[in-house]
Amino acid sequence: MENLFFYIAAILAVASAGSVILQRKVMYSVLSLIVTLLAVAWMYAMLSAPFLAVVQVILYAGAIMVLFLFVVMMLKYEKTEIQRFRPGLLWCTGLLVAVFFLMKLIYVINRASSLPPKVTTLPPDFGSIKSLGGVLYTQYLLPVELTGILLLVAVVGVALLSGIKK
Amino acid sequence: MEITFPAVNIDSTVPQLIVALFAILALLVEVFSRSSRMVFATCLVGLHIALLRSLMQWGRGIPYESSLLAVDGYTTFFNVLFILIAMITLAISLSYVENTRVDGGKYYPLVLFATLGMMLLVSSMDLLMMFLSLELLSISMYMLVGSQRDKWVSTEAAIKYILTGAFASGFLLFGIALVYGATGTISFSKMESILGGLTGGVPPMLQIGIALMMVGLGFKIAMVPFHMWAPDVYEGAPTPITGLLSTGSKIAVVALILRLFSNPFIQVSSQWVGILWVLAVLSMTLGNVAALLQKNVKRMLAYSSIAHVGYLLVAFITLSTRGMEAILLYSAFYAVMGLAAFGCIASLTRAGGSTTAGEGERLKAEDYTSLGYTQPVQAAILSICLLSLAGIPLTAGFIGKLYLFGAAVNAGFVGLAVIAVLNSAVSLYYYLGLMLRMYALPGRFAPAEEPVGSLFGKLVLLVLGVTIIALGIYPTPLIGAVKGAVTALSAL
Amino acid sequence: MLAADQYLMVGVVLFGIGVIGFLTRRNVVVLLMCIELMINGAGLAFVSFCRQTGSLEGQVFVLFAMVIASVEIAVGLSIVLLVFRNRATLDVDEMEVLKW
Amino acid sequence: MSRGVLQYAPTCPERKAKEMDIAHWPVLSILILLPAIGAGLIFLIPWTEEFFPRVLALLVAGVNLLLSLALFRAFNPASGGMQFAERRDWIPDLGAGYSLGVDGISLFMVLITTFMVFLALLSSWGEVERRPGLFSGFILLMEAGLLGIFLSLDLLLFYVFWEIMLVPMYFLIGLWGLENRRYATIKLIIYTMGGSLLMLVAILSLYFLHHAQTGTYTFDIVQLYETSVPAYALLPMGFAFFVAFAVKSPLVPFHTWLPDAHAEAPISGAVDITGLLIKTGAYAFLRFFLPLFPDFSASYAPLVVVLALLANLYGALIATVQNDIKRLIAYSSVSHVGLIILGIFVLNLQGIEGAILMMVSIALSSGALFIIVGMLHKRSRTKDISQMGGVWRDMPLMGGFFMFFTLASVGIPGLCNFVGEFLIFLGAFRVNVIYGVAASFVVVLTAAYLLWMFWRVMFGPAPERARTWYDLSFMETVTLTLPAILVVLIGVYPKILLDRIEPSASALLVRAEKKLALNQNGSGLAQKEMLKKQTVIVMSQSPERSEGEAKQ
Amino acid sequence: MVEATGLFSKLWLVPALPLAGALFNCLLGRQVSNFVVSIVACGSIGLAAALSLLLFNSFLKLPVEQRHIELCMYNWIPSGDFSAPIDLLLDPLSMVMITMVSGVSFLIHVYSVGYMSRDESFARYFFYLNLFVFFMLLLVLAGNFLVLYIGWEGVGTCSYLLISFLYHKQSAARAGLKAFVVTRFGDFFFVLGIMLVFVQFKSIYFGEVFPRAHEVLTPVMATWVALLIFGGAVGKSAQVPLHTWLPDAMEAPTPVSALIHAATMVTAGVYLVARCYPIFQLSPTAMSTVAVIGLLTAVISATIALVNNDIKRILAYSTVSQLGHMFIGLGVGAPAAAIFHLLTHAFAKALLFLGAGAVIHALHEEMDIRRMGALKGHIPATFWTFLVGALAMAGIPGLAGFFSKDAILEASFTNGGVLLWLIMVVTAGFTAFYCFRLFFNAFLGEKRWDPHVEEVHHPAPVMTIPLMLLAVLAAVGGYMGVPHALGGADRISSFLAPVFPPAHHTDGVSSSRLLGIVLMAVSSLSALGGISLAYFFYVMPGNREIPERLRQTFSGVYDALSNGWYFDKVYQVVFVDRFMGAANFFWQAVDTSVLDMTVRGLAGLILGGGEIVPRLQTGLVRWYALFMVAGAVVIMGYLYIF
Repeated sequence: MENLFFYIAAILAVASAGSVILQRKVMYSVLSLIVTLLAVAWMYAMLSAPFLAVVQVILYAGAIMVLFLFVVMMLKYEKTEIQRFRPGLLWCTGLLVAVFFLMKLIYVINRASSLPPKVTTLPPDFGSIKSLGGVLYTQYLLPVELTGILLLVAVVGVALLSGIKK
Repeated sequence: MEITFPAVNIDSTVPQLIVALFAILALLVEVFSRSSRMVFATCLVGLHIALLRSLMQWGRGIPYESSLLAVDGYTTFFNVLFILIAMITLAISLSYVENTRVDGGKYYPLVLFATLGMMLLVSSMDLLMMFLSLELLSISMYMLVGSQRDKWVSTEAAIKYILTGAFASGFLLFGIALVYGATGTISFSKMESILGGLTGGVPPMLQIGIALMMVGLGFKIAMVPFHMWAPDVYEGAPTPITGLLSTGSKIAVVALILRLFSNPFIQVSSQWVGILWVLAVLSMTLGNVAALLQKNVKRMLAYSSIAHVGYLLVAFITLSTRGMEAILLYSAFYAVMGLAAFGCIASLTRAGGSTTAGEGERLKAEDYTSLGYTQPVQAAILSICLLSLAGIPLTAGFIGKLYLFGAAVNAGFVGLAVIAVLNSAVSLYYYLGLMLRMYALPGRFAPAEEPVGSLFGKLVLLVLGVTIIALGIYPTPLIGAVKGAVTALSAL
Repeated sequence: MLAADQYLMVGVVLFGIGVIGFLTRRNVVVLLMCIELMINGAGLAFVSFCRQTGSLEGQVFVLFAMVIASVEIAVGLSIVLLVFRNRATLDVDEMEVLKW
Repeated sequence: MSRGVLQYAPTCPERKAKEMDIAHWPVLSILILLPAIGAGLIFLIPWTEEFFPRVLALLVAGVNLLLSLALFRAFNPASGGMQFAERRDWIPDLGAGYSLGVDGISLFMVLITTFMVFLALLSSWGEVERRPGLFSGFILLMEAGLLGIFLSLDLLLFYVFWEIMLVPMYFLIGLWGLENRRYATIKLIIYTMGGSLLMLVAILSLYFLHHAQTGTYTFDIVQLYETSVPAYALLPMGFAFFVAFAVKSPLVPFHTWLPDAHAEAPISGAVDITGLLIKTGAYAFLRFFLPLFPDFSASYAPLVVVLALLANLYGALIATVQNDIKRLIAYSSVSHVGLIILGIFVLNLQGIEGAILMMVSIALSSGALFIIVGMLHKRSRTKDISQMGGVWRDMPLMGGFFMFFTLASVGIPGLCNFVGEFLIFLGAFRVNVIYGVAASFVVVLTAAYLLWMFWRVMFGPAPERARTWYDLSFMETVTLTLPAILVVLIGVYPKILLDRIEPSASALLVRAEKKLALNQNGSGLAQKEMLKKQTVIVMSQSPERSEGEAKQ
Repeated sequence: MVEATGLFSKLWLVPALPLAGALFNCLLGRQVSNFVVSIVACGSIGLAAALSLLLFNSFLKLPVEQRHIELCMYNWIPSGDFSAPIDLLLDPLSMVMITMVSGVSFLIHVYSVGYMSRDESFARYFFYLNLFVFFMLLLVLAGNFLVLYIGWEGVGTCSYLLISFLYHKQSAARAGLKAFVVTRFGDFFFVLGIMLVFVQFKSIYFGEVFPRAHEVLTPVMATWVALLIFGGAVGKSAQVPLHTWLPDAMEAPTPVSALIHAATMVTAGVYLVARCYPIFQLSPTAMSTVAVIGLLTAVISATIALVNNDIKRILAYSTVSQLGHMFIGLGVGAPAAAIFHLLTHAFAKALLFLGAGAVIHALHEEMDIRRMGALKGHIPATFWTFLVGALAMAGIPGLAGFFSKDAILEASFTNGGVLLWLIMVVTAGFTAFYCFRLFFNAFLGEKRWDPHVEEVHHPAPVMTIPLMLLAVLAAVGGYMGVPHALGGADRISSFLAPVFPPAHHTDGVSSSRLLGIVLMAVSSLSALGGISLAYFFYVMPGNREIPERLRQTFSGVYDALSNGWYFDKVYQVVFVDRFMGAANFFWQAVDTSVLDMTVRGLAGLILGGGEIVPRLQTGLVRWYALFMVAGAVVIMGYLYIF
């Protein structure tokens, strides 16, 4: 059963990811990406990370994708490179190298049999909001605060770039 | 489950906090006063306070909380260095920002945020902390690069930088994931003990993880072949930011690499020393040869900074105390030289800088013809920088190179040292060539040109120039500091 | 119970597809999406390792990675807007004033 | 030895007081710093100013010349060791010191440097048209660098001066050069920098080797002398040093930068200084190469000697067919340098003394020739010999000086070059008859091409445009008279030099021999034997000779 | 060794006086009048000459074993075990030489005052001439090899300067260069010889070398040393095969030819061999080489002189020929005779040159004897003095040349063999012929002057008086060496005897008196025959076409002779052209091509390789990303492989 769920999710994720890079229109790419993200969220849930799955859905598939959609629709960029597509040198070598890279990655990681032994029994609240929060606000308090600053930087930066002046 | 806050020694991170605080304060100042000079002043005051506070920590290792941040002599050394870099960047930005109509109110705080990123990066003891501070640094830099909104090159540089940068971050993240997978931890110290206890060969997962991390980190320090963005971004960015990019952000990542690779990853050094050997040679050679052909001064310096990364790697792969000292020393020297050089270029920008590419700035080598006679101060300082970059004795650059190559020779990498010195010889040609151009004797009736650059800017440059010479003649104090810092690093 | 290897492999493939996309597509927005794919691939790897080792650090990392991703996207898109305002293009190959 | 002490016994209290004075000054530092500070001051004066900086430069150079003469006076000729030594820590972490000292070998290099710099400034007085102040500043910087090279006793300090010298040289050629200057500067940089940076690696290797052997980090040359270089490192290290010095010297086949540098440097003063620059190579062979790598020197001496002889012949051959007068003299320098290197690498007292004497002599005679060519160039605006001829008619005074210095270069006894040449021949002849024969034969060629040059420039019917070429001005006459006096002085009474050189030169040989005895591994036994024999001769002969002189 | 005391301690003044004169003329000559210049120049030499005579006087009063005085000035080159002081040595040989040199020089100086009076470089001329005398005196007074070498090179230099004195003439410049380089080639051997001496003896003092020569030198080494030293002599004394410079040296003003290229400098080689005689004696090979070279030179140059038409060149070849005689003398073991001949030849040849100078001067720089004639009536003083000189040169009994030449002839008959003697006798006939060919063509017969010459310049008294004095010397100079055969005491030989160790030398004394007289008679006949032939050809009317016919008949021989046996041409092709070719080759092919191209190629390689960088830096983001991925692939590949 679990296998089935996994394979459905995996195929969904990979297929929609492929779709992201194959779609002619950006809008379709965005929509495909949303599917991918949801599939990933699904797998998070299966990997005992329920909280992450939720955040993935809300933050990623929700917020970020809206941002993408918004930009895509705002820009009304109709020209797609597919219309003028000609597989040049760059495209060919790019594809070749990237595919080779992927193959290599898969090959090597496949051989990586020396993973630490799988923990068979996880604590019941593993990956729950409470357990994560416990770690976040104790051990990783500083990163959390740093994230705040990061977001502030993003705001300031966007303001700087979009020329918001009082 | 009871949540207990870990015992945190806030005292140890006060400099970082001050920087963050003043950055936010500066933003508030901007909101209320609308004067970018006020913002500038706030930032500068904040940096001074942070500098003083950092100096108070000098030579003392203050534990913060061992798994995330290491506040030790090494960190303090770099904190001081980064604060100084930030101060210089601000100082050389002042007239440039005003000339080129950049929104200073946000520009200056972003420089501070970037500095914060560097400071945290150096003290990271954890892959998460490392990743976050690296991103803080990078994102601030993306924005700063694009801060000349009405100039296309700046925007293009920003988009190129963020695209490639994010791409590299992806590699870094995946690399971290694999390393985490192979070791089961993200803490440096735990990782070290785990890797130390490794038996039966290095897991391929770890190999690939380190490789991918090298891609991400190599991108940040513009190491060949991950350097391609650098010339473009350096050219397009506002010149003081180019200075910051080529010094601060690079040095911060180098410092991190030192901590990461010389502690946890040193256990598997056989895996990556060889490849770094090759990359060091490539970086030096490609950087120098490209700079040799380059006619655009900012790009030339960009390529030369790629070459300098190669020199740093030469010392790095010796993995010796001596090498670490050399890197620290050279980083400090390089910070001064690079900032001063870009500062000179920034300060030579003619007033009323405008919207299209390069106008107002002196980018082409021809723009520098006979500059020594019309803009004597900047030309003189730039000459000192060039001499120092070339490694001519009695400048800081020479001492730095001496230490770098000395480390290589000491560790038995004589072949590498030979390649490095030959590269150094090649580099001399373009550095001195630019100098020669600056002092080309003007014709009798050469048109007079008004001196440009503010008095403040010139003063700052003068101080930098004198520092280069002074360090070249009497580097002992700095060497002492460096030795202390390295001791702290190896005492981990 | 499934081996984490399989999830990991999905992560690897997502990462790889992101890389392939980045190298072959020309639309800036698509490039940013490819980076999202890469980050998600990494996230999947993290979580699968997490499951494997039973430590929470991976999940925490993914959480932060999401934040980073969103910040990068926000900044990236704002720069894209700037680009579009200037040149009315999203084709990354047309951004080549800066070269040699 | 006792002779010198007697000679210098303080005869009157005043004299003694004076000597004490100079001995207590850091006189060597002043020698180096004075021109450096002078240059700094000159760079601060607005560069459009023409008169004041030149006077300042001349003043500084003059004071330095006087100072070096005082040094000469206070120098104790009986001692073969370092005198007026100064040592301070520079970079204690590295064990690098600011260590200066002068002995019989460097004393005359210092003197000739201060003298030639003064002369260069004097000769460039009316010659530099654009930014003469800047020009003088660079010349002074060169002086500081040159003196630094000749005085430093610390390998790192030496290297510092060695490299830093190139910068003013580069600018002198690059800024005031003729149309082909770009090419000349590129070559200068590629050759000299490539060579010296390789040497840096070798210096560092030596430094770490020394540490491995003794446990101390030091660049002090006296301590480094004691380092024994293992056989595997000997060849690469020695080679790196050798190439660096050979490029600077310049020994064929590393010489091709020199003719360009000489030909493109427009101002005679600058050329003059180039002449000094190339002496640093030969000097470095003596000061550093021989004592550091006596085994290398001994094993490869035949090779080097053959190379030197080739250079000697080759330079002469090529000089013969030059049409550019500056190139001609440059190639004659190449030829002479071959002779100097020969003198050094025959590894005996006569050879070394001859080489030192020759360095001084060539600086004088070739330098003066360059100055004359510069004066000729100022009038004729050409370096092409075929455009000259018959110059004597309108410029008999210049013709006289030209003839005089040409003859000096040819090696007429009684003028300076002869003494050095003869001692080198003798040194070579004693080692191997063939060396002596080959070296002396080139003298015939030297005479041929130099006098042929003189003929083509000075004799024959004068071209029409030569009518406007006026004879030497008073200033120019003074400029040429000063070296002329020295040329005769050294030619007639070289004892002044030889007496002071000899203790140091024999000390050098003794040291090399001692070190050689320590490293009794490797090949070249015959050479070693020879070196040993020489030392014995040196040791045994000197008292005899002093007795003989006492009799006189 | 005897320390110099009394008058002898002032020995250094002999060379110093001319030096002082030279310095004065060099530094102030242009500021003062020609009169002062000439007073200083002649005065300094005159004083030196007077001092030499005084010294001679005191010298003769010394007992024979004390006639070896050394005066050390200072240590010139001390270096380790090598030391070369400036020291002067006065022994009979140098005594004779300085007297002759200073005396003849003085006369020629005086003559020059008249001859050069209209030259604008008057002071320069006398500077060179004085300097020459200084070096010549230093040469003959030298107490060690290196001081001798100073003088040796110094006279060569002065000779060079004086040959190219008329700088605007290309031929003068060429001749000067040739003289310098060719003699320098000889000096090359000489220097090697000096060094070999030092290596063998550990000393270069004459006083230490010669007495120990027989114990230090092996025969082979003696040959080497002697031949190397002789090499120097061959160059300086213009012996075959290095003789070609001397005829060209006639570009110098005539008094210079008289002084340097006849009387003094060219005889330095003879002096040198005589000085080093103890070494030569140890090696029969070297001795025969000297004799053979001398013989070759004597014959070759005498034959060339037979057909030459240039008045000065005839005399020059004659000089070369006579120098050959002197070397024969040395080679056959009669050094005293050689020195004797040196002296008489100096007087006679100086006289002939000065006379020739007067002729040239009279006919406005005309040098071709075919355009002279009938000068007898115009310049009688010159005519008569020239006649004396020519007779002396030809070896007519009673005059100086006769005695000295016959001393050599006799020695060569005794020690060298009949064939040698016979050739020399024939050569003597040649000598007489060409001397009188010149004489008759110039002074007798009909006027064949250049039509431009309207009036003959009459020599001033300042020119004729030296001529007369020299004529007297040429006439009576021989009486210092009247041979035993004629009842004389051969005082010159006995005076010089301490210098030439008697143990080995056989100075013709052993031969019988009758044989001596017969030999003299034969050679005198030969000389008379030569004179008669010349008279027949050039004075007796209607015979002038005979030599013309002979020339046509033996055109091959004539061409060879008039081209100087083609020495110059061969040298040009074999040495000069080859040398220039090699030089050009090394410059073009090695220096500018190989060496320079290596550098340029290296630079080109760097730059050319660098050209790839601009191509990579396309400005395309994806391209950059591609490189990053490729880099990752490479790194992974590396890690995986290793």
